[in-house]
Amino acid sequence: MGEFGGFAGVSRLIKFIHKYGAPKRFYRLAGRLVPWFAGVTALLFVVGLYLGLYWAPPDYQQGDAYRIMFVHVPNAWMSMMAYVIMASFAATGYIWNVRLADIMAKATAPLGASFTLTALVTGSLWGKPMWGTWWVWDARLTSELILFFLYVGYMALQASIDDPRRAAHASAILAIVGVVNIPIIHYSVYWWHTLHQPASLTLTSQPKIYITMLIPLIIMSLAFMFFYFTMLLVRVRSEILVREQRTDWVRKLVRSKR
Amino acid sequence: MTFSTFSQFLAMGGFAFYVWSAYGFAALVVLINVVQPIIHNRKVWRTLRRDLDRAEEDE
Amino acid sequence: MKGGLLSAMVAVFTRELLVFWRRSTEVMTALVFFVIVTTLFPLAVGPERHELMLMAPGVLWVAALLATTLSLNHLFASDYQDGSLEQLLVSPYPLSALVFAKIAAHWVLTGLPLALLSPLLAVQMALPTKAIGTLVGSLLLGTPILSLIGAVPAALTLGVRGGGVLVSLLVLPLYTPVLIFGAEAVAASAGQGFASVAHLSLLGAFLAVVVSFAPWASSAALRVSLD
Amino acid sequence: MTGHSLFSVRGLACARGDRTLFAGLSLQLDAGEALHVRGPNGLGKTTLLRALCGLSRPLRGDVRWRGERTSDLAEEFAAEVAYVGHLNGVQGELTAAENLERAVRVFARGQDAALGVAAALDRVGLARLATKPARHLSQGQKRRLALARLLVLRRPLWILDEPFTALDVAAVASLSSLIGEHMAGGGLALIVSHQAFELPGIRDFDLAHFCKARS
Repeated sequence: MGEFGGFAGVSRLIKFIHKYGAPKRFYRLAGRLVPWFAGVTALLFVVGLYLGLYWAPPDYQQGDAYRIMFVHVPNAWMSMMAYVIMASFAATGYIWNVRLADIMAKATAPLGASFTLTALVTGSLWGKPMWGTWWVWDARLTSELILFFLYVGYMALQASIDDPRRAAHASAILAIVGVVNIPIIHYSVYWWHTLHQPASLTLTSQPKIYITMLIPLIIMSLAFMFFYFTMLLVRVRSEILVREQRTDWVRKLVRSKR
Repeated sequence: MTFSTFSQFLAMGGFAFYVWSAYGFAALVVLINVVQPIIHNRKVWRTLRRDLDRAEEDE
Repeated sequence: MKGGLLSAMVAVFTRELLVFWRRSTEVMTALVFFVIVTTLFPLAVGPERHELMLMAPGVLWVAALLATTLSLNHLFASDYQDGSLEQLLVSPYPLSALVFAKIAAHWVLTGLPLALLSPLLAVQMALPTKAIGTLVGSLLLGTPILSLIGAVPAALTLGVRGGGVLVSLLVLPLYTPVLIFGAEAVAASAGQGFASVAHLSLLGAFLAVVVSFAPWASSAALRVSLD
Repeated sequence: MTGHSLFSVRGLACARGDRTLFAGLSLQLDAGEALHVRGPNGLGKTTLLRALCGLSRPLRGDVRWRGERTSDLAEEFAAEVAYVGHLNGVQGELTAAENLERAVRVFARGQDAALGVAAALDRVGLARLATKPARHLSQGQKRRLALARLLVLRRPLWILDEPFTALDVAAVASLSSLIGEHMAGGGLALIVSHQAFELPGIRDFDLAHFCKARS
């Protein structure tokens, strides 16, 4: 830790993290934020679903099947974003010993895995009418599958270590190694794909995406993003209670809500 | 107007099965992700209360 | 001081070789596994030479991946149990350098013999003679990557329940680029199409990235596991 | 940084998992001094020793060697410490002599070995077993081999975790006199032990003093 103390800016940042990252403070803050985030999520989902399923005109090539894009693409985006977020939280927790960041990383993993799983299943459901089979070794689907394995590995490692601090730090190193590797995995899979199926149709490689498709896509992406933040806060709140159960403030809280 | 009738909307231009399965699966995953943390949270509170009761009995 | 570090690294390296030489069964296990797995494939898919040739690069590379994964458990486990790993952590030299020496020894004991043995199995799998050079070359470039990346999960799972299976779960997804570049290189030189040089240089670039990153990551992992 | 002890610890706090074991721990140690750390099981004596020699990361606190933070010194500090933990760090496949030779090459940094391997083995009474693979040694003999490491490396600070386990009466006495010589030569020692041993000039250090009353 000493090696980072030298930079005044960084150390001020760390002080800030330690102050507002105190689990007790964050527990209250998150409790107040959850309803608002949930409301925004619900609103975005209603609008996005209406626009995506009803308002947007059918695609001239794919007909109405392309509407699967509005769940597939946001989930694929979120699956990758969640991994990067998870690795950043994990690294923060590991390097500066910030417990809240450990907890955030742990809470992100199952959500990220869900996004990945949804992206895989909806991709397969989209592929069937387009390619005629349930599974094609398409570059995006393949790297999504490997990403799913990475999430599973992260969660398995977390689950198999009892000491919460060691579990957090060990999985943090795994996440960092994963995040360095993901671009390489991605690149290698695309490289491999172009070697074997040079002329195949990629689901989202249309020459242009119309504005009528873009608007629902963006709104659905925002919806899934806010959904992620909402559920992150909910999960983090329970995890804080578990990890702080020996502290006075949790005892007081439990006593007051009996 | 993209669809003129409700049944046309349900038919999704002949891709009903794929479109509705995809949205259904996504909805299911979202639902599980909402319900599971809530159940977990209840369990946490139950154990916390029980542990506190035990600790106070000891005193 | 430089000479001190180097001689410490050499000491770790040679000691590792000596220890493994004295319990040679563990080295042999991975190698025999490699041989048996590749032998099972013709039995499963039939002895048709053309079919075998098409599959050979993939089969040989997947078998190499699995054999290395199997051997990762020996990398730190016994040192962890007898406490010499703990001693390594309080040595007056950078841990990542000493870990690098250990990984190098691991490669000499698993990756290198595997690469040297592969021509025999390539003949078994009906791989054309002109591709055998590329096979050995790709294994020589690729197996160090496997040892280096594998050291991180091996260190993370020390003393963890279900450690052995967990290592393969954690490490195999990270191995995909090696598998792709390695197997494609062999396939390219077996067929007429692309030159295998492109794949081999990608493999080399990946090795460069991993050499600079993995020793640091695995020493950090060891510090966490022994905390 | 004058006026500091050679080895000083201030405000140290350590945790196991999410439970804080002790906090606000301070101690001072100067050349020729030794500390006998006491306390019932589970207080964190081993954790304390591991934190002091840099094996585990403390929650808070300031550990200084010659006035500088040990975390900044890193390997420089490691070159001053000899640690013998619960585990012996003895490799079963190597002979007793090979184990020590390896320790010299991997751990002695620059400086000459204080004692030759043969002399060190003789001192701990393992001279006859020098060429025997270490896995054939008894528990007590392995322990003595681990302690022989202290002799082949010239380190001012000894951190010993239950060094007397598995040792017979004669070996306990011999180790005590070894530590005595180390202190007389200006060395420092931190010892965790449940076993009684006689060592003139050693101070007691009660860890329980820094632990919160546990629920």
